[in-house]
Amino acid sequence: MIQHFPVLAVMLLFLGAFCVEIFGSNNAGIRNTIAMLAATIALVLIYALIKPVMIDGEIISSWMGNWAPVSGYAIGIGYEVDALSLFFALLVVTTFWLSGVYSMSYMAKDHHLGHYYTLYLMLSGSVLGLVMTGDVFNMFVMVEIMTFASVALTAFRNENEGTLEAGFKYLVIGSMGSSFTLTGIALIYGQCHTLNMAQISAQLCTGMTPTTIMAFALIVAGFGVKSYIVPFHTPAADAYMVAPTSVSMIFSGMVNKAGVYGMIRVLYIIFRAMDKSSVQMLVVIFGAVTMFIGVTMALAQHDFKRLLAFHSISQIGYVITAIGLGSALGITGGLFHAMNHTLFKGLLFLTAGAVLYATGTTNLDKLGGLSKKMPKTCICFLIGAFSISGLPPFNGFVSKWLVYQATYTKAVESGNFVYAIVTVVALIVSVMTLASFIKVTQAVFFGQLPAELKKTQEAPASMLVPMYIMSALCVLCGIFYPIVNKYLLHPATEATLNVTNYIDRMMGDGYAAMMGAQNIEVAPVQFSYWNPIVWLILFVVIFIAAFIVITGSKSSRGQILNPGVKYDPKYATFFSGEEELFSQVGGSDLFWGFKTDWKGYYKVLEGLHSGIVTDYAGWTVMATAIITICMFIFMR
Amino acid sequence: MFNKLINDSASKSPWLYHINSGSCNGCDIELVACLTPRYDAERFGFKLAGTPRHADIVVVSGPVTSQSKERLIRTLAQVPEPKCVVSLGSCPKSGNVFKGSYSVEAPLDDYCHVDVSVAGCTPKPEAIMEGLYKAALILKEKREAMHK
Amino acid sequence: MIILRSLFYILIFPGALFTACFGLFLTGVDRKVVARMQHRIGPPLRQPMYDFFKLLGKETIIPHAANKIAFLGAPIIGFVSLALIMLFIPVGGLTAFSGNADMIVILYLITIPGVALIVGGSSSGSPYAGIGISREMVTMMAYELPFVLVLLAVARKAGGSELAFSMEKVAEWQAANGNMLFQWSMIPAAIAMLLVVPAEVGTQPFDVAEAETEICEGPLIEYSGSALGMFKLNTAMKMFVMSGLFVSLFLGGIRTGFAVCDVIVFILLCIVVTIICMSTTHAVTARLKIEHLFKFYWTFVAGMALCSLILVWCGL
Amino acid sequence: MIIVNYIASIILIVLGLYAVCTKKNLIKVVLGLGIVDYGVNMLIVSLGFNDGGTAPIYQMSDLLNGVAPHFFVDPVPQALTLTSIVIGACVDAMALSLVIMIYRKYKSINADDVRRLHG
Repeated sequence: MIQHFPVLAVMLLFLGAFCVEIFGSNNAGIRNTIAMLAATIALVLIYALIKPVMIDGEIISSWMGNWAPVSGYAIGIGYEVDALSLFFALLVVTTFWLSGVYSMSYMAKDHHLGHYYTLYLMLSGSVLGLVMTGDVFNMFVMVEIMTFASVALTAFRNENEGTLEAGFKYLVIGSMGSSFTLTGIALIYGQCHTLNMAQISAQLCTGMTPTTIMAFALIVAGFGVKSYIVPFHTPAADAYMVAPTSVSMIFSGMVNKAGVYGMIRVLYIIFRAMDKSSVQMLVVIFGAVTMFIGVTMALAQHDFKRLLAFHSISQIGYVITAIGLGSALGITGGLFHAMNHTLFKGLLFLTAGAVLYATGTTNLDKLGGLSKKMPKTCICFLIGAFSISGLPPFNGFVSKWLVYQATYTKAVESGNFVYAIVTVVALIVSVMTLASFIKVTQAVFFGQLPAELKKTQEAPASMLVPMYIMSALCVLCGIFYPIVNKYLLHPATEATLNVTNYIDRMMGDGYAAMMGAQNIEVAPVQFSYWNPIVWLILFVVIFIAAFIVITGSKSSRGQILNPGVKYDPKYATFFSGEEELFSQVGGSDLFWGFKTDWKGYYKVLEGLHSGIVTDYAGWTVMATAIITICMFIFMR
Repeated sequence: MFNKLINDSASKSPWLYHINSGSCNGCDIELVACLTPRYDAERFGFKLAGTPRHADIVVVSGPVTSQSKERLIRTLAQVPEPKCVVSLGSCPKSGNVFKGSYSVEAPLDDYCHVDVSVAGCTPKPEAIMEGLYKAALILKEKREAMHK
Repeated sequence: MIILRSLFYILIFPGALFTACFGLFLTGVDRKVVARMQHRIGPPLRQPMYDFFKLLGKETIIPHAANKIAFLGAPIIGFVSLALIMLFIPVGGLTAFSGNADMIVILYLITIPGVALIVGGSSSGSPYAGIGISREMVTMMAYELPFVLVLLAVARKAGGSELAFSMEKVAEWQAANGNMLFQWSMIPAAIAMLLVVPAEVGTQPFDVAEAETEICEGPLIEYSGSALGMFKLNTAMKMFVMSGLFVSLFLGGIRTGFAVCDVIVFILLCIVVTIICMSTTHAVTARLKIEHLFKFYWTFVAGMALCSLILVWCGL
Repeated sequence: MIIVNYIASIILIVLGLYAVCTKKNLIKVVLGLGIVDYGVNMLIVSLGFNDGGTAPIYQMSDLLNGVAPHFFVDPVPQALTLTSIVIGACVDAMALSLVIMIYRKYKSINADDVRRLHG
């Protein structure tokens, strides 16, 4: 029974998509019920797989229509869920379920919601299918459905500024990526005469031919487009900005994780290219460049969601860097960071959505002082911001710590100075991330409240609940990381490095050994920097400090300021004796000291992000060419 | 014991906030002279604070012009308790040579409680130091009165 | 038992109480030395203690534009993280907690007081604080690059071919091979670190964020009473933590054989480092502009640290 | 002669990419995407082609008697191509509809004018 769960979950979501369109296009109640029912059942089905896959270490597989392999040839489409697939599947179902709950009230004011939920379920189903399938062509189909649904959702609020443009750019770059993937798949089929990942992997044990190298490079480039590494990142920034926020959350939580999953699957399992140090270097350099350019662009943004979009790109850079290292530590760190990115970036997008919902704008220059009006959103935002900046004890700290540890270990082991530089870049990027979130904090939640936002209300409960869940997960993953490591990360890391089990499960026992694939023992990653007792005592210290601050002296505060009421000047902000004026410092100007020193760099970068679709297409082609040439040089 | 420690320190680290309410700058210069190596007010713990929120002693110089009056009152209100107000020079006390002008609203006593007045045009740094020291002792008394 | 011992570590010896008391004392030393350099008598050594207790006795005003939780919570968070950092720094060969890669933990914990200052200042709703936090953040970005490079250089030197990202390994290496400072390839890193320390603490030439004469103490503008007292205590503790970090990174090789003597030597070295890198620069320089500060750290200081890192990587 | 197919498909792909990267007219960009798709489809369908092979259709009796034609064209790529064509058509339709709406909103289909999101 349990082997049908993955297929059932995917089918159910697609079925739900059609049912929403047929039955629910006019009736909001039926529509929401169908959508949430499908999402919830998929969630339960995937969570039911945790015990057999993650804890017992099984690999669940099923063949569509029972077309099992005959005499070593896989013909049917197989679904294969190992720990790596399930890890990403869990992220996917959690994200889309929370996003579904959030969109109930967030999207309530929009029209044509039947289409929205259809596309939402299609997107969810395709990403879920992508991470669980064992067939490369099926993977391509899912990627295409994903791109298609993403584009439609990006342009969903098509009366808004820039949505159509963003959708079009996304479509052009995305379908170029898909075409590269498809060409790669065609070439690999020409060489191996199979589409099953396990069988391809087993057959490629004997070595790579120029055809397979070409295929490898093209598929890597294709998934690079889907995970938005620089220079494929440009449509992502636009799409995340203009899409409805519940969709932006899906994009950053699922769609680019699908790209990351594809990268891991291709690099480690299908082609097993990560034992070559030159390939590792290529991936790591792409990752490092991605994180640096992402974060520096984010520092220059004036829009809340566009800033978050560039941070998404930057954080994916961390993930790519970590998985490019090829060590167990690196993979664990990369997977953990991917998971944390889903949590905290989802949370941040949700708070951005709440701000947009409450005030109608995400322009940083027009917002301010919302912490008085939306205190719950503010707390959630701060948790998300501290997590993404990697401050202890939040989850971002643990995963970033693993990434630094992994890069520096790699540097010491290989004696290669480049990896040491990558460590430095990763640390500096972390500080810059903090800086840009300080900017958002100051510009949106603290600072002064503009007169036109005086009537702002807190977001409704159905928007707050997903935020609370995400915040709780951020804190819990940071504190109880050994549990996360034991039950999620370690099995996934093992699955990434142990190809044999994957092949044997699909093709029959002994197939992998026949083809010459070998297993690697993976030691569990040790976390040893933090003594758990410290936590208990920490509360004592906090208590003492709070005691000093609160009881040390009499504290007093004035009335909350109401318009038109005369207030006590004692509690007014100090303006050198002047009356309280609204001379706000705009969020975009917060780092002018930094920007004047980087004038040249920003000039170049803003020239490159020209917004012209053909330029972006040109870089996509160029980067693909670079990857292909490098692969031919390295793998020859 | 804790309370006694706080009461004792109240007079030992008075931070000054200086408000110029239309002074001719003579008193201001003399106040700054107190901080120079020759007089060194820092040996008693005096320090110039940048904002009224940090201040214990507010030093007001100048004849309280009508432009500065409101701002002066507002700033004085923003100083946390316990606090002292010191009027520096003859101007805030009486209006000095500016008395009778349409734009001068001295004396300062009309708007707030002045604890110490240092007279002179301008007072010598020694006199300023003594006035400030007296103000510091008043601070301690106020603190003790607050927490009996 | 282990809980009691951890409690002692966190609350008393290298942790909160010791760091707080000694930090205040170090601030007093700094003020006294600056005063003597300017031919003044200067305040007594216990002056910062008076300041702190006086602030506890003052009224805490929370402006109506401020967010109360963030406004009062920020100094507490800063205090806690500073008390924790001291547990990872070997005080005369004694480390309360250690583990691999605790240098990264220190690096992160050290940024938290700055973040607390920023969040607190930001939540007070004053535009002066807005300018102050922007400067504080740029300062943070400025010194972080050389700081990371210095830590990598030290870790590489102490670890050799194996991974040593921990302060304990650095202490062990120095106990065996002598002070890190006396390795000629480490001298540029030491100079870079000496310049990082005052920026981190925020003393005179690098106190752009709290420039009291131009932007009214920046992030601290709306603070008063005990919350301000906590921030002043945090600055004092930061002074001790940073000088202690310098001592344990570069001068950790002096061992007398007795634990108590080691601790005393550590404290004396901390005072020396404070005088060299904070009091002297304070007395002889004027405040920088923020863009000059950033340029200075990313070119000169980071260049020194990188130079050292490359030398170490080449096996020198 | 199958090599001609390969060369032709590669030429089609390169031509398509060239169109996407250099043509400023958005319709031409969409056409370029279409040409890339056709090139890839041609590549896939050529992969399954065997010179002189028969259609992969045979009866159970042929199999049992052992007289099945064992030299036939690979049917899998044809299935792949069909799927891919369908997807390609959907993408083109979507892209063209977006171009129509962009024209309504921006009054232009020149890529240089459609750049409100940049930097």
